[in-house]
Amino acid sequence: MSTPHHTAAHHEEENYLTHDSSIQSWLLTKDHKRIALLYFLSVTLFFTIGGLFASLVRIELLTPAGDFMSSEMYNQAFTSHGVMMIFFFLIPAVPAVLGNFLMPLMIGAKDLALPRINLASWYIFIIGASLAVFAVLTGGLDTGWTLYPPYSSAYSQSRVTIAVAGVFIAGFASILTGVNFIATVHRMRAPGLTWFRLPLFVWAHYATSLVMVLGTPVVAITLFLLGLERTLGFGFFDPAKGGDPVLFQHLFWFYSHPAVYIMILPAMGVISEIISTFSRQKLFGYSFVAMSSLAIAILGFLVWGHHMFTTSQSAYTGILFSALTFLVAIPSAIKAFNWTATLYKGSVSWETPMLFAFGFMGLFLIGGLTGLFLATMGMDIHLQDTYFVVAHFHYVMVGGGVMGYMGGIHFWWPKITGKMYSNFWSKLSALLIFAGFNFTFFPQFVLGFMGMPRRYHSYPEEWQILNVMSTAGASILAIGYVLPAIYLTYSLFRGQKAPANPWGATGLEWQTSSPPPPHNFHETPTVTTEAYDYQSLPLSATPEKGASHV
Amino acid sequence: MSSLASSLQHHFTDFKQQKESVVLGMWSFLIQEVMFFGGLFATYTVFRSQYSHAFAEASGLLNVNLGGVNTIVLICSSLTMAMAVHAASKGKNGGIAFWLVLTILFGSIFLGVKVVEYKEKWDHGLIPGIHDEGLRFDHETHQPRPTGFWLYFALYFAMTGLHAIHMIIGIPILATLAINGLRGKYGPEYYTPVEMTGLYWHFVDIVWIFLFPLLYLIGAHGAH
Amino acid sequence: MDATTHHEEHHGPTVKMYFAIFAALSVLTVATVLAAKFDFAPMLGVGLGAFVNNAVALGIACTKASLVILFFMHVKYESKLVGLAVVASVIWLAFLVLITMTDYLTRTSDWHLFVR
Amino acid sequence: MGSSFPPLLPPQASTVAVEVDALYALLVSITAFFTLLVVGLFLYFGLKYARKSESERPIQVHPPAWLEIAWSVVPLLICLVLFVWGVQLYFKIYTPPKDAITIHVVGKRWMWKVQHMSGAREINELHVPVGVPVRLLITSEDVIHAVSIPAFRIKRDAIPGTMTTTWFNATKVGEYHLFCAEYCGANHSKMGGTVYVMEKDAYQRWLAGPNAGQPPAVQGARLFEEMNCISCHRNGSNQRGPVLEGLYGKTVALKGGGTTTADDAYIRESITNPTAKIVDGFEPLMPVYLSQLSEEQVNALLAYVRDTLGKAERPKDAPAAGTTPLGSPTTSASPKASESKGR
Repeated sequence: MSTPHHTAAHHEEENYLTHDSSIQSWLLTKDHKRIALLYFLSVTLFFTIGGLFASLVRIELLTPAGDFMSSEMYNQAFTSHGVMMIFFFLIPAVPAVLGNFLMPLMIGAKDLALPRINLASWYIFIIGASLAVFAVLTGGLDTGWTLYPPYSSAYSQSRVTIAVAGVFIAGFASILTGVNFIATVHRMRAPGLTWFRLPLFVWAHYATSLVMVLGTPVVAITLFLLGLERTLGFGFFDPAKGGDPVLFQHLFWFYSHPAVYIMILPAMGVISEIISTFSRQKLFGYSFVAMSSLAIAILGFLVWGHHMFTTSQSAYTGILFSALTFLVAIPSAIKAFNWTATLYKGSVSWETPMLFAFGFMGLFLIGGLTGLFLATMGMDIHLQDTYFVVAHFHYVMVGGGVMGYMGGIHFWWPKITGKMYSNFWSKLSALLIFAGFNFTFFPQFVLGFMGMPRRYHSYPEEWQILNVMSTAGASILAIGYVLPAIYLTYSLFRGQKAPANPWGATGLEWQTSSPPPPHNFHETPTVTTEAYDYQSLPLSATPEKGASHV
Repeated sequence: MSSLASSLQHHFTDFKQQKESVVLGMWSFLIQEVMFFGGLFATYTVFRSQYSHAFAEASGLLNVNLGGVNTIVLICSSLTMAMAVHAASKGKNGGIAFWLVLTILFGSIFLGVKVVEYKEKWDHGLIPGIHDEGLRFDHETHQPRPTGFWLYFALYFAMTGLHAIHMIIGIPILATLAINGLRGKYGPEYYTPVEMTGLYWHFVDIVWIFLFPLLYLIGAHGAH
Repeated sequence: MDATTHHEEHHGPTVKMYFAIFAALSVLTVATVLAAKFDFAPMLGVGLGAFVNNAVALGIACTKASLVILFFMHVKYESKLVGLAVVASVIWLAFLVLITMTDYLTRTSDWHLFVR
Repeated sequence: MGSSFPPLLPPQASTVAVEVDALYALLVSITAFFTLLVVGLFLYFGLKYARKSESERPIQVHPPAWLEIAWSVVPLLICLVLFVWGVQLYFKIYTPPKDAITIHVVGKRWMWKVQHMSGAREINELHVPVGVPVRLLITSEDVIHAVSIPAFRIKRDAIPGTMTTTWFNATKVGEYHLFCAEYCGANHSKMGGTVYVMEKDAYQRWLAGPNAGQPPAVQGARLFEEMNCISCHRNGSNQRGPVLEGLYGKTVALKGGGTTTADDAYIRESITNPTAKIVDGFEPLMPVYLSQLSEEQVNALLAYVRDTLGKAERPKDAPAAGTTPLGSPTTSASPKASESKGR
């Protein structure tokens, strides 16, 4: 069937957006697609708040003297930026938005296994986030997102307890999402959809769920202990009572290092889908890429001590952590090489999602490879707690995680909303984000090697030029992030109707209409082929170039 | 029976898929519970290894008899919980309520004994955050307490407190299930809520099985 | 359906078994208290004695936990996947505790004392 | 200070800086090579195999196994090299040589308090001689800080309740940045100043200059008397604590099994937290002085125990308890009793 025919045929049909438009049908929905949209709106809000704090930080750093705001305000600004972005944007972004929307669709299910738990997870998230936002806006939080005691337990005058409670609560939202995905992938797959026929997006989310379920509770209990320490003086991290501040770091990083993989693994899943679709090639080394996700998830739990090479941590333990950290490089390398090789002898189309995937490749590579600097113990001593670390994790988490998220949003936007967005503006946005990002964060590598410590309100004059470059880049980056908000919103009202499968992709989610009906599929699909089987894709399923764009 | 049919959620194909999904979900949740308490057990291990003598001395101040009785009480509640699930699997709705009420009873006895123990600690001035002096100096001898003594009691209250909170959360759920059982909401085809709550309750029991020797018994041979 | 029900009844847990597990748990509770009151130190020396005391206490606790998991929580009758979940949680807990302990057991602050 | 524009490398002013920079150069090359390789291939394939028609269905490429193995093994080998080099360098940076002079550094919000063994003291400045290995003994009075001297490529956390170590051998006379690298609150970015690397005789003159004061070991000796440490730690009839003469660097047997090395951190802990580790054969009788002593006073006591008592001869008739090798029998009688009998 041709595209116009397709849209006409389903013109009358109700989809998950239109079948009931009352407020309570949204707030009490158990439909994974609607919950994904609730999450989408929430994380967009928290991204905006986090972004505003980031701009405050960059403005302050334009000049060496701390003259734009007080040091107390500056400390609250970078802390709020970190807490908002990490706990309330990056961790839920890909899994709770794209994962929630797509996991059932991709495996041919009507919903996630535990829809009520899914809705509960959003409410828990909102309660946690509200507490954190409340703390940030009234009295602020100035501990850095890492919340190290004894500063956070005994010295900070800010609203640590409330903010910690917020993060603690939001952690359970993440756990419940993970629990749901695990049950769903094991128990809800369509007939014929064996493990090695699953899209890599599903594999990546499965691995992520393991991290969420096994890691998040540890940070929850750690924050609970921190709360006891701060309110009642329990003393676990207080040397005057025999405690050890470094123990907090062990417990904190046991989760917070794997948390990086909660941010990056799902984005890797997105990139696998995009690269395969826009090269019309089955992903090169499919099973290696699938297994590397699991390997990263498991190894990611064994490396936390590389955040502690300069503390009083035992040197022997440091060696162990260093060695295990290097092992994570292997599955990451496998992924990068396989993605590149997928293009070989493919049929490559440079649509917007592919541009984001390209951006992901460049930035994630630099982010990952600079991780080697920090895994190398002797090198890390010099780089620890400098802007090198700041640049490194922004390359991984923003260059990798957010690029993947943006790519995913652009890839599945037609499916989610049933509308196509502007080709020109979206490609411009992809380029601006890529350029602006490098402009912002590459100078920070240099600053870090020069020795500029992170979380500095003022700095020696000789580093001004690099900081000005960074701030200039950040303004380009900001434009890159604001543009999608405009053209995507515009597409909702004026965008062309999207066909069921605008990109000629193979996943089950593309076999149902755009947007999908309330229960996803009219008939439960049966799977007979491996993932990414472009040979059996009907020619008519792919629209002629340009037909689907504004 | 119509209530039974409606307990199959729309997105599952049959009861088997529904039950297997929920069981797996519950076990995933219990894994996170293991890691949640795991952070405390890690903290315990670190400080116990550093301050083994202080821990033994502090542990000697706990009431082993009350702790032992409580252990048996909790095992009883685990048995009655298992019996409730068994009754549910046979479709005996009255049996569900009977065994769940017993479970609630044992759970309440456990919590009551816990209150008595906490009161003892209060009277001896051993509560971190409230009795700083009592944790730093022995009342009678005025000798300083060994380093780690404080941390032992901080851990004692954090661990048993969190365990008690889990029980306090569990009891209303048990009560709801008992009422639902009397209303005939479950049958041999569908008793998943009873079974899942059973898993949770047994998990809480297991936590105590480890807390008892780790907190109560480490100083036992030193004191005698 | 009939076949499955029959199958479950045949291999599933019985009331008699529940009470047997309960009895075993109670006996083990008494055993762990008695073992704790017995000091192995005079017999085996301070270090080894404390180790044996701890090992006995933890061994009994692990046995009790295994009984509860296998029979009360039906893991013996569930799919292998559930068993895997239990094993995974134990392994991850071991990651957390053991790797953290490698730090506390090998901390050495002043390396120059070891330079010969 | 670095005046090249724009600056790319901090000054190389210590013996390890050269090695760190060599490793850095290797890491930068690896990063550049693989980034350019992968991004280049991605672009090359993407343009070469660009879609020509919408109905294009490329032939599926099946990866050869050797390729997957190759791009797993090559990164592994590279990582192995980096790992070994990194560990070796780490031990070099954190292992002071035996002939290093000692300087105590105490972090307190928001200043670095420095005690030289000659008695000179300074705040937010660090004067050191060129060409002499200097060991920094670092601790903190409040929150976690970190001593960072980028020109020397060293950094070490200052952790309350614990003593950490690093060292350097400055190679170039000059002035360099001294930072606090671990976030510590409002004036975190103001906590620091300048490291002055001086010629040896200039350093000696500086030590004798206006910053001079009583040497910590002398202060420590006075404190040792004033706080009556001597009543328990002197070899004799009143002895209730271990003898401290010749203790430094020895292996100490602990109550309840196990041993420890009497290094700076151990001695510091024994002063501030005396019941944390009890020497075999003694009772935990020592009061906690933590609240009465500043970190600098603790350092003074430490300097006295390390430099004065530590180098003194162990009294011949001092009880064996405390520093006996593992496994040797220890008497259950209190040292006090056995000692008075011996006399």
